Amino acid sequence: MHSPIIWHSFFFLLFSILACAFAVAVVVTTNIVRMAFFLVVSLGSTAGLFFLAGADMVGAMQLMIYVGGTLVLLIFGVMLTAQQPFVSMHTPSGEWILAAIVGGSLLAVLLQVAWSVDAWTQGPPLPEAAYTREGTQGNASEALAHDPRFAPSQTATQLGFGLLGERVDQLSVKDPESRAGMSGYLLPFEIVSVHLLVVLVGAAYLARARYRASE
Amino acid sequence: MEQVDQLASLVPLLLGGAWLLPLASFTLIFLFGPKMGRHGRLAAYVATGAILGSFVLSITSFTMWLAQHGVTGAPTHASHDAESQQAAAEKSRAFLLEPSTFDPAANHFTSVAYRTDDHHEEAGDDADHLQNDHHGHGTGTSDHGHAAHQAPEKVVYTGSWYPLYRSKTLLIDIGYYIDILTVSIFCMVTLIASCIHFYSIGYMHEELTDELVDNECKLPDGTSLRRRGRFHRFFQYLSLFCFSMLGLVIAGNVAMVFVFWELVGICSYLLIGFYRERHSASTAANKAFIVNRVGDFGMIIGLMALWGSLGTFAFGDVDGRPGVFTLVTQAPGGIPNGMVRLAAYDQIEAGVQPTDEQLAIWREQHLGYGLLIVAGLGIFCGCVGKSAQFPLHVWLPDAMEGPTPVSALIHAATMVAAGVYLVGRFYPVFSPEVLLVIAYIGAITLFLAATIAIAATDIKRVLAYSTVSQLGYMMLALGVGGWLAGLFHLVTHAFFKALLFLCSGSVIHACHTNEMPLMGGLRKKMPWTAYTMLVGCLAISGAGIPFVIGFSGYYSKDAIIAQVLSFSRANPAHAPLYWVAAGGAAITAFYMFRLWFMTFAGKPRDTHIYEHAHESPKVMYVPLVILAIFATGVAWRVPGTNLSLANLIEDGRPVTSMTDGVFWSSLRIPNEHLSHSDVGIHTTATLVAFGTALSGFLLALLFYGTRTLNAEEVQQQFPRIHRFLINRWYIDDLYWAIFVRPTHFIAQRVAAFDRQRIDWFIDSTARWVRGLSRLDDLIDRYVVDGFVNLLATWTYGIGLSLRRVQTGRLRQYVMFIAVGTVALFVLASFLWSYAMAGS
Amino acid sequence: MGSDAIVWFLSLIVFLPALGAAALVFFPRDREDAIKLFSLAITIAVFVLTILLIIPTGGDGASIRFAPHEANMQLAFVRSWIPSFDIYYAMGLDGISFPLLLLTSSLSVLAMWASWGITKQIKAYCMLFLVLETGMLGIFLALDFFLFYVFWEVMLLPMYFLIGVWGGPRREYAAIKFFLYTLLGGVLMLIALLMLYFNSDLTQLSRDQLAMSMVPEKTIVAVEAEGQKPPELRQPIHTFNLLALATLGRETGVFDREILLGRSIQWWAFLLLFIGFVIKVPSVPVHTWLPDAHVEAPTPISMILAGILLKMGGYGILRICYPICPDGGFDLRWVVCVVGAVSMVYGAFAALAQKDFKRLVAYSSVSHMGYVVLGLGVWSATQGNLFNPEYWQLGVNGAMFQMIAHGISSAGMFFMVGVIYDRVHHRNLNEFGGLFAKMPVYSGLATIIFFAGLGLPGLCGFIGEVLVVLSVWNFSYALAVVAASVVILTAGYILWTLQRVYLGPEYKGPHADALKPMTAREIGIAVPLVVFAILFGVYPQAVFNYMAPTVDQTIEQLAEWTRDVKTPRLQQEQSSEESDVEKTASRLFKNTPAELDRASHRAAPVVDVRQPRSLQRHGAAPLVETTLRPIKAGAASPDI
Amino acid sequence: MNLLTQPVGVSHYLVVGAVLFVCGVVCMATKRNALGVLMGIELVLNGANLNFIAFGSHVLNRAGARTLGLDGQLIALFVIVLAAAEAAIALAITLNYYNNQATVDVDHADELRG
Repeated sequence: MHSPIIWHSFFFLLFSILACAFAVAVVVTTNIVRMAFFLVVSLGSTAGLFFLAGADMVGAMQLMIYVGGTLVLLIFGVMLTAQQPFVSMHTPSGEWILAAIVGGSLLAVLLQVAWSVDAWTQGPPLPEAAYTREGTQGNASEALAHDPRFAPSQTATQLGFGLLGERVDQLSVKDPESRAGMSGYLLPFEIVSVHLLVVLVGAAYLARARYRASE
Repeated sequence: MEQVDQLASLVPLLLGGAWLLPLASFTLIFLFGPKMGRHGRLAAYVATGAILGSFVLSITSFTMWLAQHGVTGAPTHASHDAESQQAAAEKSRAFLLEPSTFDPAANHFTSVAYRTDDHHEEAGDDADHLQNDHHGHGTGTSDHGHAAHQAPEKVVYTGSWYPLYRSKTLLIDIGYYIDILTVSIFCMVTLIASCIHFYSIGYMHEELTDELVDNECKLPDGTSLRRRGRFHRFFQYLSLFCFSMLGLVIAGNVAMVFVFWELVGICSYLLIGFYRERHSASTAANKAFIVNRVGDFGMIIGLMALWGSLGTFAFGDVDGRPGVFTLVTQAPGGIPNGMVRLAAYDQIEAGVQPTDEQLAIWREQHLGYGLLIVAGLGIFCGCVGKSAQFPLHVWLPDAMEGPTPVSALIHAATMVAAGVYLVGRFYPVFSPEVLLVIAYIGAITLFLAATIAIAATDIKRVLAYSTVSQLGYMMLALGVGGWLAGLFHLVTHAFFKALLFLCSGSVIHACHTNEMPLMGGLRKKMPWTAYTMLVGCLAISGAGIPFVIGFSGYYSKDAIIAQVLSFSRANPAHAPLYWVAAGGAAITAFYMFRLWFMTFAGKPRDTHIYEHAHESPKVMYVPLVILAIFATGVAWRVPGTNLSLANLIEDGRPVTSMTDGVFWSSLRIPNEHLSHSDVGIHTTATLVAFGTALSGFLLALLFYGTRTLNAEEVQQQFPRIHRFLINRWYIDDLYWAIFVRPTHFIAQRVAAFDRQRIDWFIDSTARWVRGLSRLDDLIDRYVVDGFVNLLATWTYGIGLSLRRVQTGRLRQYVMFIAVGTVALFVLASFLWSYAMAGS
Repeated sequence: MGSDAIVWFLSLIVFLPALGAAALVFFPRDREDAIKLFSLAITIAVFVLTILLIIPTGGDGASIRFAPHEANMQLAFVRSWIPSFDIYYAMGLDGISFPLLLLTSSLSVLAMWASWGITKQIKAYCMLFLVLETGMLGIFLALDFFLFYVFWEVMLLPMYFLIGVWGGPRREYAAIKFFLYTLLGGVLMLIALLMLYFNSDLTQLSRDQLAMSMVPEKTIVAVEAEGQKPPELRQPIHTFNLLALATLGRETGVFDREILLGRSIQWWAFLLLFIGFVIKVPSVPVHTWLPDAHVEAPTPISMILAGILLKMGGYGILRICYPICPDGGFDLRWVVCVVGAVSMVYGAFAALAQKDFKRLVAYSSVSHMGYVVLGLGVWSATQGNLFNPEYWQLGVNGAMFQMIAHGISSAGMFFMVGVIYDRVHHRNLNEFGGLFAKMPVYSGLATIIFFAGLGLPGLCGFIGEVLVVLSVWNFSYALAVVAASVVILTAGYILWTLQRVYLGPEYKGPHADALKPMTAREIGIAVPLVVFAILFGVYPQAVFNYMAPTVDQTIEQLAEWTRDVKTPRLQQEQSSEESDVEKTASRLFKNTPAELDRASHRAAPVVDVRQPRSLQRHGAAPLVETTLRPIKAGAASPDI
Repeated sequence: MNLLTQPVGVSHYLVVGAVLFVCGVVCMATKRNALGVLMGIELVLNGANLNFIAFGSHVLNRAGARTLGLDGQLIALFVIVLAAAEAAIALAITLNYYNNQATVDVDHADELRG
């Protein structure tokens, strides 16, 4: 039985390696500017993983908010605080080792958990038609066209409605009881929006230049 | 009949008045004494007036009594006289009818209702109040009417004035029991007391000053004591005494007797200790009271035995409640049901029902007789104390520390005779065994005191021992069944002994000394005193012409010796009593004339004293003369009538039911009439009494009158006996050694026990507790607190170490979070696997 | 129950002194005269209030008056206080408490007046004194056991301070001794109180009994409701009501449960209460606080202590011990009597040996209060006496009278000692003498008071002593003789004291010039005491009219109880013992018929109850006798 | 096992999330620069987000399996937004801190040390 290369998996590997590698880079780098850069890459790769998981809207948000917003904010912070450029703050190597041990054990735990459920270890199989004898093609691509992995996902609308209090994705559920708890996220949305506002105001307040006030 | 009715309420009223007058006088002097004239002179008139008033009232009631009842005279020689029997029967009929003669409107009627009411239990309190609200009224009752076949009816008025304690059936009250004996004694006491009051006005005049020098009381610096006079106090105490003494005589029950018993005791105490600055006086006063209390201790036991078994103290029947006499004399064998019941306590407790048959069975076993004896002996114990009988006679000689009129009144005539009076009064309750004890006590006392009197030189002490000795005579007489003889002697003795004491007081007043060896020849200086005293001596010696006439003492002593003789014939084993009585008569005559000769006859032995001696003032010797007259003739029969002292007393004779001993079945108390009617006994006794007295007189004459014999030689020949007598048989020393010192020793031990043992225990407990608490404190501080502190320190340390964890370092926190998470995971997985394995 | 007027009146009597004490707070410290006068006025006011109770007022039935010749509780009321624990504010008077109430209020006046000589901390003194008076009055009025206990403790603390602050040189020692002794008693009482409370059950009583016991209507309703329930659901209703407890103790068996050493609740409660009260009396061997407390206490406090505080012991025994725990009282009657008799003798001996005037008087108190205990304890209403209660009534009446009399005479004696101590500042008996010459009025009054203590007829001491002594004979001959013998010792120590102090040629001690005659104030204090000593001695009915009906009723109930309850119970016990004996005997001799026969023959005298006990004792074969339980002391007859 | 030929499952995502998460944690634990710590936080949040997305994805789960569905994405959205907010406020704090202390070394910010 010949298994064709699943491109979805390929991209997953690509993005995940990128994300992980740069995340590690973020960790190991001492230069704050580089860290910021590596982080951008890592977060961008993560956005790619979001796309691969069918969460196009979230991926987009990831790119927009994180890469376009948060990181800019961070870089501003770097610039504002780094009076001497490229300040490095040395971390004692003992702490590194300690952190490594702790991080390693945490990782071990998490990985064990990640692989502890059989249902999670494999994604939905390809359609039967995709598995052909070696050399036989045609049918397979056709079959793959119907695979949800490759189908474009359109979640923006659903999310928008969800945030407005309507779960259009759940329309198929007939049972009213099951639907009862799915009445959308309008309230959290509102809360979050207000929260954001508050945060912004607060941030502005906190970060305002002190000497001005004193003058 | 109408007169009877009146008398029943009138006599108690009169005698009650006579009784209370001295109390009024006492109260007056107590409150206003110092303000009564200069130095309280008027107090004497108040007191004297009061006692005179009492005397008048007593005489009045006496006369009324005679007018009403006459003298039945169970005469000494004609007790079986048909005429008198008839008279007695008539009278008894009168008394049996008496209740119906009461005016229905009068309150007495209620009491009659009581008499019909058998046990008086249901009578209810309201009626009782009614009855008792009328003090001073009494009922004439016949004491033991059912025993009338034994003797003629006796006239008695009983009643209750007011209660001290009352419950449903028990009653302790102030009441009266008046028979002819009471009235006679009232007259005797008030008469003598009046004389002595007058006498005292003279005798005590030294006290009428602001500064009196008491030569017998030396201060530590050698000077004599100077003090204010206390004239009014003396009369105040005398009045109180008269009140108490009369109360004792009129008393209607033993409890009341006891009350006044104590009161005369305290008067005696106050008067003996009148010269309170003198240590000897106050000690003698204490001694008198405490020794009397020893007797009272026995008396209380007797009272308890009576009270616990009979539930009454009353002599006669009051308001229908049977008195002690009725209960005893009417009970078969003399043992009242109450006593039987109490003696059978154990068996009743065990469930035996005290039915009449059962009581009879018990009575057969003499159950309760012991109680009767205890009651009798107990009461007699009190009399022993008060009448200075043998074991308790020691106080009376010391009591001579008091002023002489006091000695005369209290310690010769009245109070000390109260014991004899009580024995006489309580006669029906004494069982033969008790009477025998009384007789022996009397005999011992008589002999002992007489011997001591021989050797004594203090004029008052001789008289004191003489008194003790004579009281012994009376007790002996009562003990051998001579009820009449004893009480007869009581009255005659009261007169001549009061006379003798007053005479000695007159001498002391003149000589300022008590010592007879310093006197002599005084009859020339003070003839009134000397010859009145001679009368007294003759009377006490029982002088008289046999079978014809004699001084009062002749009759009474005769009666006593006759009865003792009769007794010793009936009980040959007890013949020593007779010898003692006869011998005592000789000794009496000897020491009395020794006294008279030493004092009044011969040559003056101390010229200084003789020079200063003088006859007493009139106010003193007039009473002597009055008393001398009575001492001479009080026992004489009023010519042409039945009226004589003996007959009067005979009228008051109580009914006795017991003549034979139970425990000593050979013991027999002879009937007193026997000694009078039996010519053999009577004549023998008269001759013996006369002979012994004469021999005593002759001996005294030889020793001290003519000085033919030398008394000093005799003393030197028998020094031991002399010392023995001078030291009063060493009885005081003995008592000191076996009673007083051990008591003090025990007291010291007890007090020491308190301090050294109980308090020691308490204190050492306290110390222990303190020690423990100190230990506890240490434990607390070092163990408990240590532990707590350790915990706290640990906690603090842990906190500190944890504080170090709280480094404030952000990165470490992150590390902790991570480590914690991992640890949670590991833990959870462990638990999970366990849970899985378990399921 | 009880009208509001009564509530207010009695509460006013009790709490007026406390209010006065509170008011004293506002007095400036240096206005000493004002403080004293105010305190005196308060005590007088209380006295007047109590006197109002005996003054007959018109025919108005609603008037507040204590009637003589009346046995039951009068002027009683019950008000709710702490309902959750069945504690009531209940007060009332009967013949037992009323004379003591009068004694308290009158002695308080005299003692307050006697306090003029106090110079230290007047304000505090007066306040404590008044609080003390509240405690004392409350004790005599309380009808609720808990209330009683509260007053008992209220009284304790002021006394502690009054001795401990205003006392003599060894005051701290004396005060702490007093305090600890009394507290011990209080604790024992508390134990007994709780024991009785938790075992009491009002549902056992009938409606009439409840009403008689002054149980409030509400509680009666509750009790009846409880009675409606099925038996297994019934809950006991506890009570602190003294009258109800007494009814329970007498009429029901709620206190008969055995708890310890085979003894019943009653027995233990009686023992604990008796110890508690007898400490207060005080009797040998728990008396040693008294001499120290008296010697150290200031004169007025000695008066209060001897005159009133000691009476609470006797009052408690009569009011609480006997009515509530008759069974214990019956079983322990010998203990009570022996304690009383021993105290009489012991106190008299100890007094004889004293050199300190005040100590002597203190020991005389021990001796005199011994009469009280003895009189209360002579339970002669037994079958052997045909259940005749009269001799016991006599004893109890005598004991109660003795309490009054002793209250007068001992207070007087202490005052007399105080008068002389104020002048010469010593109390050594051997250093007095000749006071009659220097202070005639004082000496005369003192002599009368001491004669009252001596038990002289015509003075108050006589009646009580004689009644008590007379009552003992039917209980026990031996104790009677012991009791009677005390008269000798009493005469000894009192007369000897009089001789050493008042008689003699001259004063031998220091400060001779200070011997001034009595002041008018002192005479004013002494004369009422003397007058009452004489009045009660001459006319004891003045007291008995109020007292005797209640006492008689109480004792009659106990005598009935003896007849109806106790004697059958004793007989039952005895018969069960007998069957035990038979069993034992047959077990011992079961070998041969001959031996069996002999055994029953030997045992026969023991078994036959109709034989006199003395016969039983001698007739029983030794072997059998050793197997027998010795004849119970309670059932044994007094030996002649 | 060839990763390329196997369909990607939730676990794969979880592994990536874990790695990110741990990196973030380690980053937080080791960086003394406050901004570095912030970046660690971002990483941690991203790791978490990845998990939400994975659990909510219909792509990674087999048909019929219960998933978070759209909820996962919504929560991820919120996380992103809140992360942004957090970043803003954290930066503000950092700036403030910097203004006061003239450094952004978190090890110097130990005034709350116990």
